[in-house]
Amino acid sequence: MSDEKKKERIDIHAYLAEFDDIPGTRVFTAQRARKGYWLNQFAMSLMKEENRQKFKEDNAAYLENWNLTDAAKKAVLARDYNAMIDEGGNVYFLSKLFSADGQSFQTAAGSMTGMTPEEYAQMMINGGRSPEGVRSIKEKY
Amino acid sequence: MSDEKKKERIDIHAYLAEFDDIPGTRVFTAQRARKGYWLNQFAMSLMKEENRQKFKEDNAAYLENWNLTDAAKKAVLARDYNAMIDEGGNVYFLSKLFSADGQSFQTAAGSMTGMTPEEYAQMMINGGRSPEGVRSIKEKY
Amino acid sequence: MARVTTGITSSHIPALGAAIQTGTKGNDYWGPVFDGYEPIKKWIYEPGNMPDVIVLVYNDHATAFDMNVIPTFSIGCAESFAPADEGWGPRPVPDVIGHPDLAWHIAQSLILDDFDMCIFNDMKVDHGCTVPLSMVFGEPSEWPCKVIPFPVNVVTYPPPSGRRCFNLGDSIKAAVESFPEDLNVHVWGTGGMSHQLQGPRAGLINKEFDLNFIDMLIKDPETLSRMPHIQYLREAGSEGIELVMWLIMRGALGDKVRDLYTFYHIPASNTALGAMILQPEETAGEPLNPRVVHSGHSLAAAAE
Amino acid sequence: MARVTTGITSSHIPALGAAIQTGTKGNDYWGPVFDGYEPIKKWIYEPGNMPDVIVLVYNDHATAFDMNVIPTFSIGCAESFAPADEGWGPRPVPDVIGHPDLAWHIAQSLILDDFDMCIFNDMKVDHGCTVPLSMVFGEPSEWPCKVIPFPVNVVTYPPPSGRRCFNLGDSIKAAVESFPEDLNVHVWGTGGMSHQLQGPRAGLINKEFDLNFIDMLIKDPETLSRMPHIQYLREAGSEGIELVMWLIMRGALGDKVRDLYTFYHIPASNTALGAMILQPEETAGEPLNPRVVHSGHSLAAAAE
Ligand SMILES: [Fe+3]
Ligand SMILES: [Fe+3]
Repeated sequence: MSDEKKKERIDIHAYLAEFDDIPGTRVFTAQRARKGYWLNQFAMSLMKEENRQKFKEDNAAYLENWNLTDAAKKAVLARDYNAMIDEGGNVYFLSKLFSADGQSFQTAAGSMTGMTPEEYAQMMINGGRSPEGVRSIKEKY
Repeated sequence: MSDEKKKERIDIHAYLAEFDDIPGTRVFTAQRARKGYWLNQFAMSLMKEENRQKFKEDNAAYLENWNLTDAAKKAVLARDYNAMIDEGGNVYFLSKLFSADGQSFQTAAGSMTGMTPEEYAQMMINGGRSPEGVRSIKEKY
Repeated sequence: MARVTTGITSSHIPALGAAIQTGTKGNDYWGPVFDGYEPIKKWIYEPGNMPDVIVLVYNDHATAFDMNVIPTFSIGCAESFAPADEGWGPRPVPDVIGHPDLAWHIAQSLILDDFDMCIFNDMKVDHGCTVPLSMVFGEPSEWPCKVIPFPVNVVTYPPPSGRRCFNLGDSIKAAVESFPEDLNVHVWGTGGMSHQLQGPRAGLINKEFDLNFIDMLIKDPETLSRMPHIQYLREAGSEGIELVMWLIMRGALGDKVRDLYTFYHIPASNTALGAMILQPEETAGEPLNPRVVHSGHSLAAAAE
Repeated sequence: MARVTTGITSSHIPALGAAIQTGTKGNDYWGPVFDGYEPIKKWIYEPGNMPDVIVLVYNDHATAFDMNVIPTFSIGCAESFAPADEGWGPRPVPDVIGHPDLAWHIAQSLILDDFDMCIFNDMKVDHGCTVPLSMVFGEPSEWPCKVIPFPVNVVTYPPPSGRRCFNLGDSIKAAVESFPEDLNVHVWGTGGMSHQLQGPRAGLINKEFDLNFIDMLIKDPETLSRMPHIQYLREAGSEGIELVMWLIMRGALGDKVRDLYTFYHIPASNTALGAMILQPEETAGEPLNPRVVHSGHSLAAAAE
């Protein structure tokens, strides 16, 4: 039909599959967004001071208002950000949680690496994590 | 630069100017949308039963909650839909008002033509208003 | 593999919903309209014709979206969508049940195809979405298939061009065909035909324009898609612009189609009403008999 | 006639806002970062350089938009936009004052140019929008110019391609040039550079990638715009994808640009930070002196 229609299309399955090839990284695809829907909406609720107060008073009770899986609840209570991301959380949504906790992006990000906050901060000062060897699981480069 | 960038662009001023050449018609452009912002938001508020009740109890008092021009207020109170559209109202927004009044789209549309409801209904049954002569002010066709 | 097997067009006039609700759909005024949809209803309940999913293209009539959010192309990716209260209480029809797997797949595919989609997960649907369902499916206690609501802005100017809509349809087709599950997918284009709901020119109907639009939609959508907005406005009335949404449906059917059924009626309330069944030629079924039905004043004028 | 006179890129790291708020911007850690912005601040307050309006391209970080509405390209057309509460109270900065005339003009023009915009009229702005303003303008009681917020989805996949962003920039340029008023318009592209905020790979920084990106952005954005998402993800970390927004800025400057100033610093919190002033070659001013500044570990490594 039209010229525009003859455009080469990206194969969406290949496009999405490549994302699983990056070490230590979960790309926020539809699949993850759907899984993490309520976890992320819970986190968004912490943008209101009154909700933050309620949450601080009783984390577990507050979480009952949201349609969370047990794994998601457990992850939130333990502030286990890797586990939250496994449950479909996204770091920008979850930032409302660590911000409500008075934590910085650096502390939260560092907590996912298995390093202490000091070790992580020092790694950053030293130039950050090198991409060498962590670009691709399959291609190992 | 790229092929896509060489595309012929529509002249937006000419595009918008043509809309003023249609008899008895106000096209809902940005200019109208901005002018009618609060009038249209007022109408949207009538999608809630509790707001409809408040509005029915006292039209004028309810309108005080919205940042309306005097002309817009007067038009709403008089249910003068042409005047509301002149104030930037759009018929789909305003439909919340005539629906809350229990009026149909036909009665509301007909009320803008200067015909009685019966005359308007009969014109529609007879095949509607002919486009002949009302396509263009300038070209008179 | 999923396939777009069928395109349906339908007006989505709120008065049709009111006629069902008030039990007046058999009277002299509404009878011919509902009669004209009867063959579509019969056809869709025949074996093999019921879709698994409908991508239902419609415009939100200042319902889910107000002046604060005006998205050009939206797609509903939620599990379900409740009927909205448009000022007279919600239409008493079942919730629309979505198909999140396919909806997200289409959303992702369209973005990769350079359509700047707006994804919604919490959205009510208005008469634009539910009236066509009522007209085609009648009054079941739940809709017989899944529905992906696909709202298009045709209220605040500029709406997308006919060309953009037509190309979007082609990308929807490609997206559906890359979905691994074996699904019968319909694309419905709703709204139209000629009508104007506002101002001294309200009540405009243009039968010649409408019949030519139907003809071109079948035979030469490529040319039809290049019609500028001003021509819709002049010829088909200010709300006739809704017809650009039919081009999304048409774009999803590929080059050549067979028209199984065409119904055209003047007037339904303020509007000239059109309803069609189209199928891609390669996989098209038999046309209905009669293949073309005119009624109301459109019939009277034809008989002149 | 309005003109896009300047493109500015800037990271929009929330920790920069925190450093201002806590009065630590002069310390050993943050001092070099704020020093690197000093020439930009000085430049922009010089006669003739202050924009009338900034089209500020950024991503909303799950602030104005949650999982219920995910718009690919948005434009804020309101009179003003308040800073959002992102979990620690709103940033104590002035409201962003919009330019509805130009914003609606751009919105309308982009839709005519086949960009499927989502128009917002009631929207709060997050650090993505306000941190660059603080870095460039300091701490005035009100911002010295109007700002049109232009949020781009880079959170939920797929974001728009680099190519789509680059072409959008070109259409923004054309839209600005068809606005009759005589305005000095900036387009700012914010976010980046390499960083990853999640998972065991958090903390990734790729200096080679970033410096090459800067180089290509100046000299060959056409080729740069064809880089697929996966390459951003592998090379620049999962949040490095924000860099596609720099291509919108670049597309708005035309074929050839002069780089007036480039600042690159490692690290600011988790991130490699880049800030540039670019101008279309035909109307470019003099480069600053020094024209390129590296600091933090990026400097140390360069000295090796
Ligand atoms: Fe409609
Ligand atoms: Fe960011």
